[in-house]
Amino acid sequence: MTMIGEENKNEKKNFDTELFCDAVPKEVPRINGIIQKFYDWAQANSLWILAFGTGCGSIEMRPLYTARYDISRFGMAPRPTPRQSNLFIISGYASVKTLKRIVRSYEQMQNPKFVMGLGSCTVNGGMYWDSYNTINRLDHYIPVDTYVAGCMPRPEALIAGFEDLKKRIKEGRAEGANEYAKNFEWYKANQKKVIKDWDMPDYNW
Amino acid sequence: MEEMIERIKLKFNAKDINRQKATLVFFSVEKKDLEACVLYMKEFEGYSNLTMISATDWIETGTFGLTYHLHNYKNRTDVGIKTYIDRKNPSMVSINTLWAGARVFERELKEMFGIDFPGCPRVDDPFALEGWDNLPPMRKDFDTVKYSEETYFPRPGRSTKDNVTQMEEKLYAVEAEVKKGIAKTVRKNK
Amino acid sequence: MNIIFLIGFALMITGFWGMLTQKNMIKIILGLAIVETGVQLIMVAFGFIEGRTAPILDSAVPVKKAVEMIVDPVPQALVLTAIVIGVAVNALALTFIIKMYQKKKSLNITEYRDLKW
Amino acid sequence: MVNPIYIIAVLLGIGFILPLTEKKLSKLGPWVFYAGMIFTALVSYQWFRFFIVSGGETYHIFTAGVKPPLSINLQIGLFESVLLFVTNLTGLAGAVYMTKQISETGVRAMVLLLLLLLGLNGLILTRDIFNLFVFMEITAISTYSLIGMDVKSRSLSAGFKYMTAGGLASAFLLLGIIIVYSLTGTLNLDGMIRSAEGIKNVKLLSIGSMMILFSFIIEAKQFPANGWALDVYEGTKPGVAGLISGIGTTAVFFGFYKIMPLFTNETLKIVMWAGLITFFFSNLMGMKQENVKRMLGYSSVAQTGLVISVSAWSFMLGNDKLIFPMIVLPLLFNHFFTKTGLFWIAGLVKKDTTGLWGSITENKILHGIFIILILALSGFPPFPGFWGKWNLVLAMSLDSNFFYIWVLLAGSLFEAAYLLKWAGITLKKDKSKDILEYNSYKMLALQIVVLIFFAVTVYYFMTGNFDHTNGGLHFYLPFALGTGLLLLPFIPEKLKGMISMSVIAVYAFYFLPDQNGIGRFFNAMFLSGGFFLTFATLNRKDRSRSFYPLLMLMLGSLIALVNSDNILHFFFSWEIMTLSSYFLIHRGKGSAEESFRYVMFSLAGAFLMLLGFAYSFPNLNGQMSFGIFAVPGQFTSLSFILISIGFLVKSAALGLHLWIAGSYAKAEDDTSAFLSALLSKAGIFGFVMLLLAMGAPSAGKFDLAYILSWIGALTALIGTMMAIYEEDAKRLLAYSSMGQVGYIILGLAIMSGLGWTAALFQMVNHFLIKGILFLAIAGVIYRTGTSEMYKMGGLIKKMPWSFTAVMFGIIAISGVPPLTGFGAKWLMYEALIEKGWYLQTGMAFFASTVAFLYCFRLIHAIFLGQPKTEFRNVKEAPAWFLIPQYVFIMAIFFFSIFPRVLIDRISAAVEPFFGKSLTWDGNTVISSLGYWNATAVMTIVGVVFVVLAIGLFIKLPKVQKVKQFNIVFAAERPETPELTHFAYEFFRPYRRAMGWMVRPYATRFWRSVTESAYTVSDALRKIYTGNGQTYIFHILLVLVILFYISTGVK
Amino acid sequence: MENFWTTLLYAFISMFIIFNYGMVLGGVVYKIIARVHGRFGPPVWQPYINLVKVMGVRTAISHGIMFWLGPVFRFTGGIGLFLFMPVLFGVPWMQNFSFSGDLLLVIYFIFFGQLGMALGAAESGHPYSPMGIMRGLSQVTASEVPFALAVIALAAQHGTLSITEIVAAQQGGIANWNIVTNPVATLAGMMAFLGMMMHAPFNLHIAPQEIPIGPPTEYQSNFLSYMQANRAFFASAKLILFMNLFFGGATNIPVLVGKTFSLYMITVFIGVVNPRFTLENSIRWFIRIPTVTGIIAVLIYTF
Repeated sequence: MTMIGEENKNEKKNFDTELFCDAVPKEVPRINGIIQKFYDWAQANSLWILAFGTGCGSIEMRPLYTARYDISRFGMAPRPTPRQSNLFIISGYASVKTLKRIVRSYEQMQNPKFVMGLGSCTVNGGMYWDSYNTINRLDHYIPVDTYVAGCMPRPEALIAGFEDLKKRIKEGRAEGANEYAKNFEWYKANQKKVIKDWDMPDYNW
Repeated sequence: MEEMIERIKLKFNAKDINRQKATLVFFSVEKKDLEACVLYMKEFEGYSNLTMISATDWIETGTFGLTYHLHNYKNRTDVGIKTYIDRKNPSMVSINTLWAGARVFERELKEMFGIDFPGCPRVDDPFALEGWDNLPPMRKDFDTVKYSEETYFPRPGRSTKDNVTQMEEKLYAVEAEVKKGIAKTVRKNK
Repeated sequence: MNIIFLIGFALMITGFWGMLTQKNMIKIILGLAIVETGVQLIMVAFGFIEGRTAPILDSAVPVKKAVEMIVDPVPQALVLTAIVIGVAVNALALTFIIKMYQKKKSLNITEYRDLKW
Repeated sequence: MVNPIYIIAVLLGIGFILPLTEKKLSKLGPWVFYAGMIFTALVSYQWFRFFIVSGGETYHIFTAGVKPPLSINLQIGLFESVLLFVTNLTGLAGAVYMTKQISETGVRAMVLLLLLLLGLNGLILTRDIFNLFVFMEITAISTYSLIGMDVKSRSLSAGFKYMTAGGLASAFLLLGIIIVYSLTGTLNLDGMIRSAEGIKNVKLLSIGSMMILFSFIIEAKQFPANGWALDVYEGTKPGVAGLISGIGTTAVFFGFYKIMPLFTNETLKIVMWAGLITFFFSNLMGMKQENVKRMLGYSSVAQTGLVISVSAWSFMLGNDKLIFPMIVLPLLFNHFFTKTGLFWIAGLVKKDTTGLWGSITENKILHGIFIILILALSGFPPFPGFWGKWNLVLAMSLDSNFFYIWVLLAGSLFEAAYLLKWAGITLKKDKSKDILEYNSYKMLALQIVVLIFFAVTVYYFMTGNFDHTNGGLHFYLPFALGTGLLLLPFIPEKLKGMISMSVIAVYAFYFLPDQNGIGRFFNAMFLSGGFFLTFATLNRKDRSRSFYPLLMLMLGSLIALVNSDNILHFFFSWEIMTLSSYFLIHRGKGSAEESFRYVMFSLAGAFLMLLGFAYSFPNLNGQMSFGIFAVPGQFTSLSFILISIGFLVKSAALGLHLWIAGSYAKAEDDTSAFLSALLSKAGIFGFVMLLLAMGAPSAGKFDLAYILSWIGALTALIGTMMAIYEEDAKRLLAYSSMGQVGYIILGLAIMSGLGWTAALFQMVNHFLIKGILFLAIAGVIYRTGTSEMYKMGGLIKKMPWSFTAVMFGIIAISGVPPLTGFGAKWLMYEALIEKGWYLQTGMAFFASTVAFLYCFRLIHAIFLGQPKTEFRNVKEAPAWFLIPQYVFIMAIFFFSIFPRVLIDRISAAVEPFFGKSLTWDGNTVISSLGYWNATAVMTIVGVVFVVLAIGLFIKLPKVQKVKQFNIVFAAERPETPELTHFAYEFFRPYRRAMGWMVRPYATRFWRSVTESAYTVSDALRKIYTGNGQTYIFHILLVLVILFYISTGVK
Repeated sequence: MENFWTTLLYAFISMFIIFNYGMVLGGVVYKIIARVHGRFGPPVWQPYINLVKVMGVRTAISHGIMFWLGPVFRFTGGIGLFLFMPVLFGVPWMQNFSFSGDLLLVIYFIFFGQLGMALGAAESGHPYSPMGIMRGLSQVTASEVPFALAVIALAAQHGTLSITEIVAAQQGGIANWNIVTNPVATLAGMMAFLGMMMHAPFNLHIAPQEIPIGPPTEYQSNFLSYMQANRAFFASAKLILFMNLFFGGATNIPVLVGKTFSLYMITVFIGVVNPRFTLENSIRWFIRIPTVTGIIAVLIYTF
């Protein structure tokens, strides 16, 4: 005999379509030509980092803003809202609980958006490879443009990673957002496999 | 301290007295005596602070060992009160009425070991894991490697580079040999 | 004549004293009656003229000389009326007291204080 | 003509026959009784008609065929006939009222009633002092018996107390009579009065008259020798109490009145002040009273005191022939009918406590009568009491007796306080059911009395001292409309609303073009506002018959106020306006306390205004035109201050603003718009008239206009400050209204052409904006059912039209260009800087920036932010609300683009008084300091805005529309809209920083004032201990005091 | 208004100039702040890159029509504020549309953009937006008081509210500037200026650590580009206003640049070395020292 509360729990939708937009993302094709190049150049030279320290690596990001490393030289700056940032640095191990937030924040960023995996944990789980709640490969959940390996990588390595990312952006290869939209179902399946209490729409606008 | 141990022995039939330090002692009591013992320690012996509740999975004996760590602010001493509960149907009396802070520990134990604490508010809510639907992960019969490999898309070609091994094999090979030899000699002499 | 005035005033004062000090309602009404008596006495005294007779037209007072012989008749008429009215009022008051006594079995005026403020 | 002596004869005769023939004619008895009653009424009517219609001479009746002093004579003149008629008719009504009692007790009650009537008739008619005494005693004895007739402990003890008092009174009356007789040698009143002048033994005479005075003071229940009277009123059956209070008091008063010429001026002075003191203290003590009958008793005693006081004063002036019909009679009639009626209503209601009278509304007619009587008793127009008090105040001011007016008005205020509180309770439905003891005889009697009262009211209204020099129709029409609607209860409500609107339209069409000057602005505003806001009321679903009549009365009184030619018109309209708005506010849910506060503040203000009028009234030798203010008098500045306070109350100036938030918030939603948009302008109009007539006098070193400017600036600032902390949308708007009106006052206080232009511009602006905002909020509340802002949120999606209206409203109110609000601000600052009032400018500026805070909060908390789940299905506000809003918005836009249309007209109206202050260069208005081209501003802003909007529109064709929870919530998802919508205590940090400005100093002050008034009231009434002996002591104490005063005066 | 098209053309020219000036000014300020911190800092043209980047964003989301119109209001407010002000004294092509109104118009028009932006941001439903707006508006109310008092003092001093005339009165050397002729008012005005520029210590409304960036939390893409472009106009317009009011205005562009730049540097330097005020602190500060200064300034002309 099932209890009434449980019945309702089963029937309950995990999100309310009145409260959440349930549209799926679309690919926005690149406009070929000089304008796109110009925009790419601007994107590369104005990387705004989403200020979201997901793991232990975020402590390595602080020196970036200091006088010693000063990433503002490259037009980079921390930005407190994903709406306005275009670079998401996953700084270290991502537990399942954090992954949910990572996905949400990632989806809230606007289309040309870049992800940098920081540290070994994002590559293959690092020292947490056999943990029961830490993901191993970040690129199965969101598209990653650059990995900076190490445990932890030094700021110099990060800057090198930025340079690499900028190169990719300028070459037009950093199309993570479109990739995500293209392989949306695959990503969602992977995400839903680990995130058990999925209480949000498929795409968090 | 010693008088206190004597009293405990008398009152609750405390066993396995393990005096780790001058200020730290462990002992175990029966499951049914635990609440009374903790209450006694709190009210009469001055152990007013619940530092934490820890659990150990004694899979061999089929029990969970619970340890209630209490601290006395007056004479700066700690006690660990152990008790053993059945692993098949793990359930323990909740002490959240004595310390509101116990709720957090009990919630965590419920999630990680599956030990139930009837009467503890929100004990069934997820603590650190969201939507966990497997065996409680801290139990010894939960195979975390297998789970991780099944769930988290392990990246092939992964190899472990332990720092100690690395140093012994590559950087300081000679010193490592010497160290091994010394160790061998010592073992022989023993 | 002044004596009469004085007696009248004395009666009035007595009456007031009675009304103010006695708790018994009957005594209060008696005090009122005494005041009235005093007033009536004073009224008669006002009408009195030295050496004249009562204003009754009989053999002793011929009609033609009546004006010179009798005292002022008006106050006496007034007093008569006043007495009648006073009696009526007192009688009514006493009936009230009887009825009140039947209700509360008390003649003490301080007992009848359910209407106030 | 039937000789009035037959009245006495017939009454006496029937009184004797009835008990004698009780057994034989038991069936016929009541018929004979009523026939006798009707006979007396008819006879007195005959005389009444004779004097009123034919204007006959005073007629003397000599008994025994000889003239006084040898016989008793009766006199019947105009006043006697009027009183006789009224008394007998009411006596008849009383008999009808007590039909049940009569049929139960049989012949005894009939006899007593007949005797009572006989005594009263005699008291009115006789001219012989001893006869007076006899009739008084007859009255008294029959009254005692009537009181004791229902044999209960309460009534018996009351009767007993009455008897002791009455006995003492009669004793002293006799004493007085005999002393006076001994000096004058006659008992005839006229003879006594004639010969009293030549008497040498003045001391004895004064003692004698003092004795008579004393006994009448007791009989007329003057303070403090009146404890027994209050007990009688409380303890007796209401039927009898009504008769005692009404006709009994009237007859005793008239007896007193007849003796008054006997007294010297010094004695009269005592009477006058004693009466006034009675009036004041009785009303003060009545405030704390909760027993209906006892409360009416206090009121009755107070009114009698006033009437006696005024009569004494009239004899002091030697002007009694004029004052009696002008002041004494209206006051007396007012008291007579209202008190009789109210006592009789109390007889129809089972409950004795005022708080339990809520469901008297079950009977609409009874309730209507009740309300009318309460209003009449409180001295509201158009009832006789108003005329009496009005004439009294003006006459007193001519006599320079201002202290009297102060005390009189204070007492009136107390009286209004407890009466209106009582009325307020009955206007609210409560749970107590079945409190009415319906009885058709009683209703009939009540209706008779009320009908006569209506006749009297109509008489006084028609003969009221209106000075219709120009445009009487202007003045009457609005009232006629409201009253007319009130008298047409059967018409459907929607139709009533439409009638109202069409009448407003017609009125505007015919009368508005004739008008000119500043009044035209106000009229145009009131009429257009009335029209469109009434349109919004057509949305109402609940059907209450009184709404439209009250609304029309309020609008009508506003229009009449503007059209008033003299202070009487002005005050009359003002009172009607206060009253109708009080009832309108009272209609809202849970508004009893707030509306009471409103009406008390308004009344106090009105009374101060009346005082101000009184101080200025003597300036032109008794003319009532506004010219009195232009003549410099002795009290010009005092008068200005007092009148100003009256207007400041209406404008909710700082310190007098307590009523505003509550009453605006608790009034019905569509009514609030009227209150804020229109009613708040009444005070402004008052200021306009006052400042035009009086200029700005200075009191000592202080320039009053300067002080007024500070009041205005502080009101603007503090009102705004208070608005930002309110959670309730309507309270917020109410305080906003207060702040905006503060600006207007500030503008008027500048007393320059520019300042007045600014003030009037701001006024029009505020009228339009508050119309929009209150209507929009009304629409929102109508749909959501709450006025707490934080409970709403995100309604922009559901109510885009309302949102747009509110948005334009707040842009306009905050003074942001390009809408009209900026025009008002611009004019205001130019005027202030031109005047050199820099600090006020700074304060006004501060207020205007603070206004942004509440503006934003209003629109954010309601329309923006997170929509609530419970309001997911709300619809757009009804079109009834939206159409007027958009009409106002169009007006705002028109005035924003072409402010010249408005400013030119305002300047033209202001120019005659202050000269030219603005020049025009095309669309640019140029003042002495700066310039402003509204058209250009609007064009530039519009073009830039449109270009940019198009730019954004083109650039973003593929924007994803998202929903309310698609927000960046620190990587979490919001749990509930309630917790995500940031609206509750929105400006808490601001409050921490600036909260010291809005601590409730004024509230505390007024609370302590009212509390101390109630405490004094409670302490004072404790002298009435209920012990008969204490009352005797009071009586003798009064005797001693009187004795000392009358001998000490010598 | 003699020749409408000429006026329009001149307005466009001056808008173009001031836009670029504002952008570069922003870049320079970033550079200077970085230098104070001992960093190298972004390039001077970084604001342009940011603008291009934001314009190049491919997707956008909108919370509703008011959310959409918010930046439009904001930008209109910035451009309008600039257009209603005479930029260079005595230079006909830099008078913009200053014939539309005087100083009061300019002061009040500052609020236009802020109010519209507040409405737009509030529609996003994000709790930080109204929080930031609440802080911003609250602080504005406080900082406007000394500013208003300073303006009143100037109006009293010069007997006019026309900016052009106020500037005209200050011509002829530094001795005629209001900072010399009316130092108290200038002091009050400049203290208010700190608050109006909304730099540290008066930037609580965007406080990234507590309420991410306040009102514009939800804005992105082209909405953001409008707001960035507006910043160039709005900041320069405010600087020009203060320059005109207190520092003698400018007759040519180098003077304009020099004066406004120095003015901006005041806020930048103060901001760079000061921590952030809480809202209560900042309001209390404005209500105390600057307001009292302003009252003194006004009282000088009252008596």
